[in-house]
Amino acid sequence: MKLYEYQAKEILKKYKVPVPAGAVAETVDEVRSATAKIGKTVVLKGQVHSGGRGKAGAVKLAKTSDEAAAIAHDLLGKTLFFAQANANLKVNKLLVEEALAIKHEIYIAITQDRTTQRDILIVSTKGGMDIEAVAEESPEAISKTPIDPLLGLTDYTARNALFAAGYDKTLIAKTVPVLKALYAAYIGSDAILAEINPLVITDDGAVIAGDAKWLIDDNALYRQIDLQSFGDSSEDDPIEAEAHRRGIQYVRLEGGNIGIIGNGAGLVMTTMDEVKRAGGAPADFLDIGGGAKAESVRNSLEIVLSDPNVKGVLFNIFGGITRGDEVANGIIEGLAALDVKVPIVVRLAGTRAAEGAAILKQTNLVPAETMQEAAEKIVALALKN
Amino acid sequence: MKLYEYQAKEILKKYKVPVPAGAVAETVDEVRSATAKIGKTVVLKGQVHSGGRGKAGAVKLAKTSDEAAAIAHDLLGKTLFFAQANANLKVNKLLVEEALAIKHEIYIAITQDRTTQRDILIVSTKGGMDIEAVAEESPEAISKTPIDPLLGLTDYTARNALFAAGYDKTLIAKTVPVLKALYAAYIGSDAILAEINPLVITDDGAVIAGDAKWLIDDNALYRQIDLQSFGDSSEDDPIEAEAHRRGIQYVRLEGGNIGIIGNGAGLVMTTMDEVKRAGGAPADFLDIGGGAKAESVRNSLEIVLSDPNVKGVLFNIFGGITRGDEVANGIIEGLAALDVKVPIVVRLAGTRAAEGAAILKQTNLVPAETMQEAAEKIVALALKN
Amino acid sequence: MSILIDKSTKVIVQGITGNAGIFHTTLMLDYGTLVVGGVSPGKGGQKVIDGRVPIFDTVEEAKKATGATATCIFVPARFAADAVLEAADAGIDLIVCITEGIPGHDELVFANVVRQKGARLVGPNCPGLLTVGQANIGIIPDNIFIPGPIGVVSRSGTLTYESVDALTRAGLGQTTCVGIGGDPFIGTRFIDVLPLFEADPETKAVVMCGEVGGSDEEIAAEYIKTMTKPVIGFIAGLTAPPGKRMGHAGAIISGTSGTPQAKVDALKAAGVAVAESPSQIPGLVKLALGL
Amino acid sequence: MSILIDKSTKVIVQGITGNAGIFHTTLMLDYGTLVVGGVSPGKGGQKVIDGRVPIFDTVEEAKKATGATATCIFVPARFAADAVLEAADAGIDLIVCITEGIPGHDELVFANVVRQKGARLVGPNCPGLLTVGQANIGIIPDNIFIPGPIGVVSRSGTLTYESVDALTRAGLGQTTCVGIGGDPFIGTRFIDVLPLFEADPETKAVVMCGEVGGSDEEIAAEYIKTMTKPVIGFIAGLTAPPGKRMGHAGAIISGTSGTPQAKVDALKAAGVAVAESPSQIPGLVKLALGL
Repeated sequence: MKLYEYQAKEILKKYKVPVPAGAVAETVDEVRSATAKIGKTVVLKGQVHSGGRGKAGAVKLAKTSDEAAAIAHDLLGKTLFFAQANANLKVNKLLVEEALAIKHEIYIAITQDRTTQRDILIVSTKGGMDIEAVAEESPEAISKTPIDPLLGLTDYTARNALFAAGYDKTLIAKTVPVLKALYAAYIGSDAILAEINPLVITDDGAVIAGDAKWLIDDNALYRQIDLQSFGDSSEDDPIEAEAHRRGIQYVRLEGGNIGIIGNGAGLVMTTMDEVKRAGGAPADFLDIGGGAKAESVRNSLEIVLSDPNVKGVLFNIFGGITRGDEVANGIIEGLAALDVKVPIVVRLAGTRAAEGAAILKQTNLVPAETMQEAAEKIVALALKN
Repeated sequence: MKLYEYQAKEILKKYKVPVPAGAVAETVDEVRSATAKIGKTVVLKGQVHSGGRGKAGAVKLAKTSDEAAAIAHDLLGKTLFFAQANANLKVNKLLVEEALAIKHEIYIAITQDRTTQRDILIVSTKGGMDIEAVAEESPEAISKTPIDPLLGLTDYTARNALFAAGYDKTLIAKTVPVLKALYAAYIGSDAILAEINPLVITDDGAVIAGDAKWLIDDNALYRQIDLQSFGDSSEDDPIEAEAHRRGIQYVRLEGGNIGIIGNGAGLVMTTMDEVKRAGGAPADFLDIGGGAKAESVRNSLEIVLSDPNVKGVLFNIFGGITRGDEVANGIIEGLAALDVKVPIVVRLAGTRAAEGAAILKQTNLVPAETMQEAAEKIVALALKN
Repeated sequence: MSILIDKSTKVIVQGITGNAGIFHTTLMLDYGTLVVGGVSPGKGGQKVIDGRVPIFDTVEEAKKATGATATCIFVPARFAADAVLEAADAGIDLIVCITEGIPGHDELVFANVVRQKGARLVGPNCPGLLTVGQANIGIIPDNIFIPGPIGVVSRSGTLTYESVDALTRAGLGQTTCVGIGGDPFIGTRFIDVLPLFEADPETKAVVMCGEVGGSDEEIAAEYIKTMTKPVIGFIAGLTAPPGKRMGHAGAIISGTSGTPQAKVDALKAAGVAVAESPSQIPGLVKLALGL
Repeated sequence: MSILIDKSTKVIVQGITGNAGIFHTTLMLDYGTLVVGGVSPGKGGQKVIDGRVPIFDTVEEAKKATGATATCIFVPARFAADAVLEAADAGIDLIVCITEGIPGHDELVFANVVRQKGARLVGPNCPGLLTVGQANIGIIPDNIFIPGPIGVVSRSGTLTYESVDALTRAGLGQTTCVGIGGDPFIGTRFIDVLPLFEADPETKAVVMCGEVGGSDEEIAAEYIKTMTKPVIGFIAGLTAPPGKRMGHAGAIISGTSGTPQAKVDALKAAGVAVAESPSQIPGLVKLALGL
C-alpha cells in the first residue's frame, strides 16, 4: 500500500524521526492558516502517489500567507502530469511545511532486499538526487548494508553504513539516532520501503526528514489497524481498484485484447505468454486462486469483461484443489448474469476436468485440450470478431 | 531498584497488561474519594517493599467509602512488621483497587536466570501461594521456560509454558497476550524480576494482574528516565542509603565490629572472611573500586566510621590500577577531616605500595604485610579497645 | 532414492484441525505419506481422520511422542510465523509452510532462525513437495505423477502441475517435485534444491520452472554450469509488465531487476535448454537424455 | 604453549582513545602484546601512543587492515553492548570486555549473538587475561607474574592478583591467568576455561577462585571430576549475608542458591583442595604437584 508524504510523516512523527513543522491542507483557507501558523517561508507540496513532484510543478515555495493562498488556489484540484508515475494525477491535498535552511542533504532508505534476504539500509551522500542516477554516476557515494532481523538496526550498523558512503564524520553521532528511529518506524509500520530523500542537515545542525516515500506490506495490514485508513485507491486503475475491493488478484495490462483468467500465478503468466505467442495481446492477469468457488469465477469474469478492450476471454484451469466442475458452474453463472458479447475459450485440465467439460457442453463456449490450443483458438476468434 | 506495587502497575498499564481499576492514596480523604470513584468493594494495600503484606495486616477489604476511610485512618503512617522483609516498615501510601471476582489465580514471573543465561518465564497454576512453597509441595504445577532474547516471548513459548504447568486449556488463548504484554513491560522497563502473583482470571473471564513485584536493573537506569523517580530508599539502612548517594559500594553487615575497606569485590569479601577467621566480625563490605582517588578513600572512611558498631577499620589494598600512594593520601585526608577514635590497620600491596607505606609512616596507623596479618592485628587492637 | 523426503519420513501437520489441514492430511495419508501426528494447541489428546492421527498441543510433544522430522504448516497467515518458529525450536528438520500471505518481516525473521537452527524451510506460499510413490507433503495433486528419472523444481504451483502433466503424458516419470514458493523470501531456493538433484543417483535430468522477479534463476544458472546433469528450464511472465505484482508477492519486475529476459539469457548461458512453452518441456528433456 | 592468547595474537582495542584505553593499551604494548590497532568511530586515520597504533572507524576496517583476531573493549557501559556486537559481526574470535555496569538484558543478547557467531567472549566486568611473558589483554598488572606451570582462573580481579602474587612469592610461576568477570551473565565461565588448561601441555595445575552467587563453581566441579590435572580452589564470601549484592552484580546469595558452603562442598567432592585463605594457595599447589 502506497502512502502519501503527509501520511508517512505522521508515522515518522510517531517514532520520533524529526520532520519539518507543517500541516496537511485541503482548501485555500487551510493553506493560509497553516502558513500563518508556521510563520516563515513554507513549501507547498501536492500530495500524490509519485516522486518527481518538483519537476511536475507540484512543489512551490511561498514567503507569505497570501502567496501560499495564491499557489494553493492554483494547485488544489489541478491535474498534473507526473513523469515518474507516467500518469496524470490530481492534487487534492497540499502539505504545508516550513522551508528548511539546508546545509547538507543525504538519501536514506530501508527496504527489503531479496538477494541478501534481509532488510537493507541504503545511504547515499548525494541527497535530493534520484538514487538510480547516483548509482550510475557515483556508486562510491552509496552504501548498502544488510540489517540483522533479530538485532534490528544497531548503532554500529547505522554508523558503518554512514562511514561506508563517505558521510561527514562530524555528523555521524547525531545522524545515527535518526536512522534508528527510522528503522523503528519502518518495522513498526510493517513497511517494505521507507525512503527519506532528502534527509536534511540544517544550518543549525538539526537532522530532519525532508521528504518521505513509504510502502506498507499489504500482508501485514491486518495488524496495522491505524494505517488501514491510509489506503487510497483513487489514483489506481478503476478496474484494478474494483477487483481489489472484491478480493480478486487482477492486474490490467496496457494494449491488450484477450482477457485471461486462470488459477495460480505462474500458470496465468504462462497463459499470457502463450496468448502473445499466438499473436494476441493479454489484456490482464487474473488469478482465481486455489479452490475457487463458482461465485468468485463469476466475479472474475465480470471484472475482466468490464475492460472495453477485451475482445475475447481465455479460461485456463489446471485443477488441483480447484475443481473443474466448480469453475464450469461459475462460468455458467457468469454467462447467465452478464451480457457476454465476446468469444470465450475454456481449457480445463486436472481435477474434475471431464465433469467440467460436460457442464460446459450445453453452452456455446469453445473448449480446448491444451494451453497452446486454447491460446490459438481465442486469438483466432477474437481477431475474427 | 525495588518498586512499589502501585509503581509496577503504572508500568503494566503502559504496556497494556490489564490491572484492576484503582488509585494510590496518601491521605484518608484520598482513600475515601478513590473508593467512591471505584464504586464497589475495594481492597486497600499498604505500599511497602515487601511481600506477605496480608499476613502483616497491611491488606484490607472495604465495602464502603466510610469503611475504607476508617481503615486508612488506622493504616496510614503505621509501622508494621513484615516477616518476608524481616523488617518494621511504615505504611505511607495505600493502593485502593476494585476487589476482583476471582475464578482462578495463577502465578506468573519473568526473571533473569543465571543457569540458562536466559530470561525465564515461570508459571505456577497455584496462584496466590509463595512460589518456593509450591516448588516443594507440587513441583508439577510449575513450569520454567527459557526465552530467546533475540525473538522475545513468542506465542508458542508462552502457550507451551502454560500447557507445561497444566493450565486450563480453555483459558490459554486469552492468557497468552497478557503474558506477551508482561514480557514487553519487563524488557521495556529493564526489569530483572517481574512477578504477578496472583494473575487473576475473573468470573467474567478477564485476565488481570492482581499484584505485582518488580525489580529494575540498576545498570539500566540511565535509559529508564521515567523510572528514575520511582527509587525510594526510605526503607533502606540509612548508612547504605548515604553511601549509595555518594556512589560508594557499601553493604552494612549485621553484628559486625570491624570496618572493612578494600579494592575489588572478591578481595573485600576475602578480607571479611579473614577478619572472621581471626576472631572478629566484619561490619561492612566496602569496595573503593579500581583506580580510586584520595577523595573517595576519605569518603569511604567516613561512611564506615558512621556505623557506631565499628571498633576498628581494616584497609586492604592490592594495587593494580589503584595506587598505594593515592590510597595513603586519602587516608591521611580522612584522618585530618574526621575525629577517628578507633584503630586502623592498613595493608598495601602491589602498585606503589612502598610509596604508600612511606606516606603512612608519619601517622599512628598500624601497617601490615599480608592480609592475614592485617586481619589478626585489627582484631587484636579492636578487642583490646 | 529421492530428495528431501521418502516413505520413511515421519511427518506432523500443524494446523491439522482446520479445513485445509484435514482435507490435505487425508490426501497425504492416502498417498502413503507417514503422517504420524498433528498439532493443534488445546486439542491435544484428540484423534482425527478416523482415529488415524493423534493430536498434540505442542510441536515439542508431537516430536517427542512420534519422532517426526518433518512438518507441514497449514495455519492461517497471522499465526504461521509462530508455527514455523515453534517447529524450528522443537528441532524439526524439514519445515514445509504452505501458508500464503505472511508479512515479509515475519518471513525475514523466521528464515534466519530456521537457518541458525540448521533446519530446512520449504516455502512459505508453496504447494509443498512430493516424492513419487513415497510421500507427499503439501497440496500437490498426486495423480499427475508417474515414477521416473526427472526432478522438478518450481516457484509456481499450477504451472508445475502443467509441466509434470506434460512429462507424464510423454512417458517421462519423476523422482521428486519441489514447489519452492512464490514469495520474495523463501527458505529453499533453486540453488538449494539443484545440488540435491545433482547428488541423487535416481534423478537423471531436472526441470526448473522460474518466473519474473528477483534473481534466483540467475544465481541458480551459475551453479548449473557446474552440474553434470542436464537442466531444462522455463520462465513464466515474458509478457509481465514492470512494476506490477503478478499474483505471487515475489513475481515483480523492479526497475532493471527480475526481468524474464535476463533469466532466460542466464539459463541459456549456463547450457540450459529453455522451453518457450510448457508443452516443449518433454521434447527438450528427451533431447537432453538422448531418448 | 598457553591458552587463548600468546605473543602472536593480534589485538585491537575498542574505545582506545579514552583515558582507560590509552593507559592500558600502553601497558599492553609495553608487555609485548601485539596490539595492531584501535577503533574509535570518527577518528579513523589518526595514530596514538607515539604513532605506534593506527585508529580505525570500524572494527571491520581494523580487522581487514590488521588481521586482528582479538579485541579488548574499554568503551563505557551504555555503548559496550554495541561494541561487542560489532566485534562479533566483524568476525573477531576473542572478545574481551572490561567494561563494568552493562545492563543485564544487553548481556543476554550479546552473549547469544557471540555464541551464534562461534566467537568467544571473556567478561564483561572482568580484568581480562594474561599469558605470562607473551601477551596481556585487559588491565591485569603484569609485574606480579613469573613464568611457570600454574593456570589461574577467577571471577574477581584483585583477589586474583593477591593469589598470583602469593604463587609468585612461593616461586610458583603461571601459564595463563583468566579473569572471567563478576557479572551474573558472562561469556566465558569456569567450565569453559578448565578444559583449555586441561589440554594445555604447559599447565600442570589450576588455581580457581570463585565467590558467592550463581552455581558456576558447582557446574565446574562436575567437570573437574574428569580432569587429570589438580585444581586448587578458593571461594570468597563465606561471611557474605544472603540477599545482598557484594560489589559484583553476580555476587549474591539468592535464597538457597549461590551459598559459599555449597560451592566449597561441591569442589571438595570433586577432589579440589580448597584453601581457606589465599595465603594457603601456594602450599596446596605444592602439595598437589608433589613439590
